[in-house]
Amino acid sequence: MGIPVKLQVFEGPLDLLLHLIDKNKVNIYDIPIVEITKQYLEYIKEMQRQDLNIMSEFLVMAATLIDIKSKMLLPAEVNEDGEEEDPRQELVEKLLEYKMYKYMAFELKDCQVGAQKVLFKEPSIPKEIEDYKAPIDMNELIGDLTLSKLQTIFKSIIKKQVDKMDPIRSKFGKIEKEEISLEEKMRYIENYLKDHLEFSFRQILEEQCSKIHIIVTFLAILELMKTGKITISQEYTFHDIKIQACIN
Amino acid sequence: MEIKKLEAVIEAILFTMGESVELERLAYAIEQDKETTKKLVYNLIQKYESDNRGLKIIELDGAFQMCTKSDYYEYLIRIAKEPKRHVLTDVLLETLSIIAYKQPITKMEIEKIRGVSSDHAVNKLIEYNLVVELGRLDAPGRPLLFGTTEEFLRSFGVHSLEDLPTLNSEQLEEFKVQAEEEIQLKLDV
Amino acid sequence: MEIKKLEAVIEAILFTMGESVELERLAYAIEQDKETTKKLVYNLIQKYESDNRGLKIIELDGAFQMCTKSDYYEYLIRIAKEPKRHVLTDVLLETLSIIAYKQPITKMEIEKIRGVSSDHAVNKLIEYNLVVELGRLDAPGRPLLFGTTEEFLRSFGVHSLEDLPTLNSEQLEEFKVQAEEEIQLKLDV
Repeated sequence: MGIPVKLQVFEGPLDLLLHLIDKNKVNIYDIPIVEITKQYLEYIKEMQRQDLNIMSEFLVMAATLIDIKSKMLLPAEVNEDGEEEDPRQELVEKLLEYKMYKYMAFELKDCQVGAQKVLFKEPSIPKEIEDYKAPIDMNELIGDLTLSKLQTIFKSIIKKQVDKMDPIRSKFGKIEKEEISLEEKMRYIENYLKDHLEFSFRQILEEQCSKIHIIVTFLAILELMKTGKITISQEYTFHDIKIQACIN
Repeated sequence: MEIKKLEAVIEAILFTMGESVELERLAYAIEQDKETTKKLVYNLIQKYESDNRGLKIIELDGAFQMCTKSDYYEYLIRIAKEPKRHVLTDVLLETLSIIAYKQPITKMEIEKIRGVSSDHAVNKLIEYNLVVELGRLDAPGRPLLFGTTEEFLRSFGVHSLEDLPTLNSEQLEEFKVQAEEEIQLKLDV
Repeated sequence: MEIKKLEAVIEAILFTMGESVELERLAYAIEQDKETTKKLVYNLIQKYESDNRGLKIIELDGAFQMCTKSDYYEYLIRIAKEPKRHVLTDVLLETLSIIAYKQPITKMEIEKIRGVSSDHAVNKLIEYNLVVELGRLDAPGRPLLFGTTEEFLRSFGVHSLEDLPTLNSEQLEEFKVQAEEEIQLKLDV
């Protein structure tokens, strides 16, 4: 089924799903998960990827749908009461709850239309009355509040703020986006091999400056081995691994 | 003071204040207890209702406010200025309905129901004075709790939260029936 | 439209306009000629007079205005002078603590720390004379800066802002360490 060329804007993944269910005229309690997942994925493929935050929410739902789809292929799980569990159950409940609030929003809108026909009046309080300001009893207002209590409150707010930051990432001081492609790393290893016909795995890892470099280096070595560009050998378990260029 | 006069005082106060006045304040002004004051106000509301008046008194969560009857809006608007109103988009209405029915509610709970982050919507509703923070939840992270305001009641013509259109599981049942009917329709075609 | 209804419209118009409304405009609103309108308004004035109401309609040079009867003035003063109970809610306390320890501070900074717009809280604190505008920040938009008042210092028995117990960077470090430990704990579980 084709997706309309001009993309409708949806508020979120649930909104989009409800639209698809509606459009396909299927029962919300019996969602044809394969078809709906297919349409859902087609839709998000067309989505503009400008707003990563929004996109990620749609992607999470895509993952959920695919997960349900795969579970539907397996024999149904049985719960404590011996009933078969429908993998769609949780999603259906979420959709129904969301749909209910959407419906209530509609009802509220109706209330609003009626209420808007009512007019109020500006206060016309005589000036001398308006100018009168009731004194504020500071003792009553402050009550048993003390400076140290106020400070405790402040500390807990600041602590919450610190909690919000990712302590692991913020430890690096500056967050630099690092992109290392596998291709680049493979080229690097091939060049390395030109200078050293044989080198140790440990040696090349020591030259890597970050965790991500180490990981990609490891992947690059596996890839080069698979394509037959290098061979590796190890004398015994935990001994250093030797890497050699393949001489064809 | 006789009842007639007390009612007249209440009428004068509500007219002058323009805004909503809490029952306590009315009681204090007329030097009566809250019970008596409440009876007097309800009586007055009744009179306004039956007397073919152009005005009415509405109750907003234990406070009272005088306003015009909606029947005469068409005439009023010919010379009265149309009050400024915020246009609520579907997103805002949806978020507002979740807050109205589930208050006090955290932002995270709202987001769980909507499936999308709702920062912007919640902040807009706060800006429009329809939603207000109520305090913090006593749970890890102490998240903020949100609820609706008196302005919300006024804008939607309900006098208390209990007065909101009912939200019940029957509604869900109806969805179910609708869905089944749709299926049936499809099968019949 | 029947007479009763026309009177109701006039009542609603005079109420919502607040100020005086010329006969012509009233006539225009209810779609009647001036003579008829005048009769209707006089009729209404008569009713207000005899009905022991708290309101009256006065004529001012061919215009009409609704206002309270002067007999009730003392009650209006009473309601204005009614002592109010002021309380520092959690929301206010939080906002006050941020302003106290981070002053001078803009509203935006407060909102950044609290994670929610804090207009209402700041205004309330100003009303309670605990917080005051200090001037404007020399930055784009020239936002207002807020700080605590002398009243605040007096109430808490501190002589100057320097006497406020400070939250130093060591403490901040400590929070960070605590937060990290919590994360670590979570990872270990």
